Amino acid sequence: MSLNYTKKTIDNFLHPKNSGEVKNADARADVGNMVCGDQLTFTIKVVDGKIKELKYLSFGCASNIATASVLSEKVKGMTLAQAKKFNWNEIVSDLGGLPTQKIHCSVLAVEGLQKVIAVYEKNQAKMAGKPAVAKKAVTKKVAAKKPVAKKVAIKKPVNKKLKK
Amino acid sequence: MSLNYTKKTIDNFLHPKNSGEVKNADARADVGNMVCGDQLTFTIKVVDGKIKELKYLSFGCASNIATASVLSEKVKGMTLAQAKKFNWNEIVSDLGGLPTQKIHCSVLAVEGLQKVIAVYEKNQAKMAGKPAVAKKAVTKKVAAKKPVAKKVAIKKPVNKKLKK
Amino acid sequence: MLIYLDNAATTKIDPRVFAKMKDFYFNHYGNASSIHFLGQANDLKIAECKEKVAKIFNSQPENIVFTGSATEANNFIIKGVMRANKNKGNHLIVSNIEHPCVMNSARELVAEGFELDFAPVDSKGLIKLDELAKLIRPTTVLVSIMAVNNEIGVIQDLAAISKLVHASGAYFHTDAVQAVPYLKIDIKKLNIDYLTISAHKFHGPLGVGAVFINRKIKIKALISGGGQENNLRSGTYNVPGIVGLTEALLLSYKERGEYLKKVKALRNYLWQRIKKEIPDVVLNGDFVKRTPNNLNILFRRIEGEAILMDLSFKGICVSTGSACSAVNLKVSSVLRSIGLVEDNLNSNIRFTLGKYNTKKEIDYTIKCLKDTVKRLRAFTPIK
Amino acid sequence: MLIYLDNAATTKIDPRVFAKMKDFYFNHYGNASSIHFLGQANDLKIAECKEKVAKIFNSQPENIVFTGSATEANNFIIKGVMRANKNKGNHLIVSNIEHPCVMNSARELVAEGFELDFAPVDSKGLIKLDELAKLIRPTTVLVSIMAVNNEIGVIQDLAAISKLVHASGAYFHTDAVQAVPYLKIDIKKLNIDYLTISAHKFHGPLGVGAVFINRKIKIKALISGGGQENNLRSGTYNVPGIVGLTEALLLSYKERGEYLKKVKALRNYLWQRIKKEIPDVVLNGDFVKRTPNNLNILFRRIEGEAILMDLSFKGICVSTGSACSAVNLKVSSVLRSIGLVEDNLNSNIRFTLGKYNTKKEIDYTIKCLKDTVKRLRAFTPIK
Ligand SMILES: Cc1ncc(COP(=O)(O)O)c(C=O)c1O
Ligand SMILES: Cc1ncc(COP(=O)(O)O)c(C=O)c1O
Repeated sequence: MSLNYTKKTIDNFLHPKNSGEVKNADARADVGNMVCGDQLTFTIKVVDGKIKELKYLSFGCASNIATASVLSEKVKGMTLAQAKKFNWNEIVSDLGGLPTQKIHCSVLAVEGLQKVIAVYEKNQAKMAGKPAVAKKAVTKKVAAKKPVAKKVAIKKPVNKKLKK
Repeated sequence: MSLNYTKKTIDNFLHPKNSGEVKNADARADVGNMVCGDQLTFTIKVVDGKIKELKYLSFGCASNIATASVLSEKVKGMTLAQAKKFNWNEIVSDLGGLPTQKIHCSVLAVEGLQKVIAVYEKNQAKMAGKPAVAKKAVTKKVAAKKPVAKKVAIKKPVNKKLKK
Repeated sequence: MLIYLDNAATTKIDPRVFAKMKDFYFNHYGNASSIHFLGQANDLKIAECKEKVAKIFNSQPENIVFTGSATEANNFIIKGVMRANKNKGNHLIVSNIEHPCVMNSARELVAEGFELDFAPVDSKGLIKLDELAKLIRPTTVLVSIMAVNNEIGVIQDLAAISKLVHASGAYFHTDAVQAVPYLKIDIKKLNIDYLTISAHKFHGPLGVGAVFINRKIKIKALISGGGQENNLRSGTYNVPGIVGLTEALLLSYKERGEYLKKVKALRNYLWQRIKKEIPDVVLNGDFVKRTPNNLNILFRRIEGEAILMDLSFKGICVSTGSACSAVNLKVSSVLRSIGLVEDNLNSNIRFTLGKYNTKKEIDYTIKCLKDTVKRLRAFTPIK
Repeated sequence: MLIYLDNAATTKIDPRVFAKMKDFYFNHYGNASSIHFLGQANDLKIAECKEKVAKIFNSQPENIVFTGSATEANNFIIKGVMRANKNKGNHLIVSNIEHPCVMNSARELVAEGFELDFAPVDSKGLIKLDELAKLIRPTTVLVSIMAVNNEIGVIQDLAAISKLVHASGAYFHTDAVQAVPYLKIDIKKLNIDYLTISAHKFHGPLGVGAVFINRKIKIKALISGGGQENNLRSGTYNVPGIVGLTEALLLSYKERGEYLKKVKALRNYLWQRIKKEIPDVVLNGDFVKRTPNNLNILFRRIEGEAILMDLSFKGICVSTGSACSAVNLKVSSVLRSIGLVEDNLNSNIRFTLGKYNTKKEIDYTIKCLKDTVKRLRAFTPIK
């Protein structure tokens, strides 16, 4: 089993973007992988329903750091609804593939993203005194833009690469 | 398991002494080893109760030829009684050792010697019309000259050599 | 003086292969399981080697398992497939001219409760297909029949055998150790489940073999540990060995055409002259369905080991059969299987040529051989 | 830039060893089982190598079996002794810090009906002798406890363990792969039945290991075939490999005194500076009963693989544990066995020095390590 990383993964490990903590964050969430011990802490700043800033702390391997880094770049500027639909495949394909045994890193990063958004929405709902369902329509629209077929198309070449 | 032969074994294989058949032999005998397929045919000329000439034909490996060669030299001039007591250890020690799996070659050669003497004595007995037991006393005398202890002494260093 | 005509026992390494190994020993010495760059570069190198090796046999890189020898590989397949597929059956068939590493692996399984049959060959050394067909049962799990015999160089009809074996749902292993580079084997087309090769038999390094497996069939590892080779063969990857095997294999097939022509001409020349100039000789095994490097000749009335030793003192290296049976006293079961009578079993010499032999060497060999045979026949007791 | 601090994973070959191997590859390439001069000379060479290797461990040449790796050797001993001595018992003990090749061989035997116990170690990594004593039963056949651990370099008290094991009539195996040349082991005096070594761990070639056996104890071959190694390990003798192992071993012990002094000074220097200049570090395993080439350090709050990768990009090769567990995700069972809490299991780096390391390399390593730790701790979520 290879642990060879792509150049982009390496770049993101050596020079992670948006590492650290958002000042005066709107939400914070921790996720961890029981098996490999990896941990991520996300903090987020949301302005006008869009992600203004997403940062992370990482206790994890090179690909844990790199996937969090790529994720933080990719979701910047997304609406929360878009961000909630963000798929781990997009990280993997953006990195040009990940070693099979490291795919779970991208999954953990996305899990963290979803969790921090959920915390944010809960916070918002609490502050507004009502459940956070208003943006349901937007979510659907965005989802329509990213058909499942496209995701599969991205996934395939990646898997092929990993098999080598 | 090594098949490394001593210089003397090699010499006797490459330049075997007394190979062939004794002309007008007094006796002839064949011996063979069922397992390895080796065969020896001895012919003998006896004069005044002593071995004047012993020759052999060989279908066998290098050590089969070499042991027959050494044997034919060693027993030349011996009385039949002496020759009957001839031990395979003496061939092995004379050759400076034999590979473990080739020890049986020396045994076969001695077996052949004993057989050709037996044939000779039977022939003689037949010709004289009486059993060939007259030389028993001589045999004993010779035997006394070669105590068992000495044979063991010869055998030991050989075995040590083979173990290496 | 050294004339090496024992290339079926082992071959001299090709300097180009050695140079590659050297580079890995001194410059790329990382453990391929290590995560750092020196390790991971070798991990990639192994993947590259597998790709190249797979291509030669038209298989997939992921089907290759590198081992420490062909003997290990054959033990792994025979024992590993039988032990892992007990639900399928308990019956194993091997030909009766297999190399001892297949033979003895099979015999060990009998002690474990498996059933074993031997597929016979005809007087030319070729598998009797009808007999094989009769031996196959519904419970037959594996049939192992070598591609090329190591003593007589006879080539089996792998296509026909594979078809027969698969028709009844059994799996097919072929020991192709002596087939490189004489046969071009298409694993996919021939539907071969397992195929074994050994680097030192084709001018590669000692201590490394390879086996192609069928990933769809269950198999149990022989050597377990750190989990290398997808848990099928543990132990630190022998990267210089793997690189050496790969390079040797590539070179062998790249230069195959020229080599086959040359070695066949030399071998035929040797045989023609022996036949003409030495009386009472017989060729063992088929002459046509035979690799062009092999001669196995019966010299009547004299003993093989004596011939071998006599030639050895003249600088010529030949063998009486396989190298492994040489130092114990056993006669060749291969020659017995092709029907040699007891009297002739100890009178045979194997000449196996290789890519470094020259016509001059063969001329010298013939000259010496004539002397040797004459000398030994001068005092043979056999009529 | 290449600073190699992963010598427990594998070592760079010594050019003197390589030169010897080269000579055999090109000039003495006969199959050691062949009868001709080129083969028999190698047969003698192997005997000579065994004599030399035996002397180093004060054993007998006939007790040595050369294998394709230490992994193979350990599989051979664990499985071969247990399977061959069922009349004696069915119980096996291995320590809980053994290399996976011992661990997994032992676990496989459980599936065959054998019973297995793990001997625990204390927080320093040393076998608890009283616990071991309690585990030994009348049916205990074999106890396998490594001489030196591959992750933390801790040295076991072989004399005490051997005495304990033999007191109850069991046999004793020790995996001494990481002990060369750090320990001088007297097999006779210590009454060791089986001892394993691996050439590539002491600047010898890959693809060759050796194991000392006790010829009085029954054992079953793992790899059968042509009958080499007295039928205990078949396969064409890897003569260049055997010559290489022997030469590497001789050189290692010949130059041991000087080397140990040098490597200990470097290792201690590395540890002193790390301890002083990097906060929140802990040494795993005993410092005194430890080979002088090994450091295994916990860097709190950051992940080992990230440290490793960061150093790798600076040209420094280290490891997170054993090489074989590196590419799968398993945490070190050795560190767990010495009592590291779950939180700390993923934060460790093994530095294993070798004979080619220099002070300059260590200085550079410390400089880089400080940067790496600082960088990674800058964004760790752990308090
Ligand atoms: C046909 C065949 N199979 C297997 C082997 C075993 O190869 P190795 O001794 O390299 O393990 C050999 C050669 O010895 C062989 O000729
Ligand atoms: C203690 C120990 N035993 C056994 C082995 C196995 O050695 P190899 O991989 O060379 O077979 C190793 C190294 O991998 C080791 O460190």
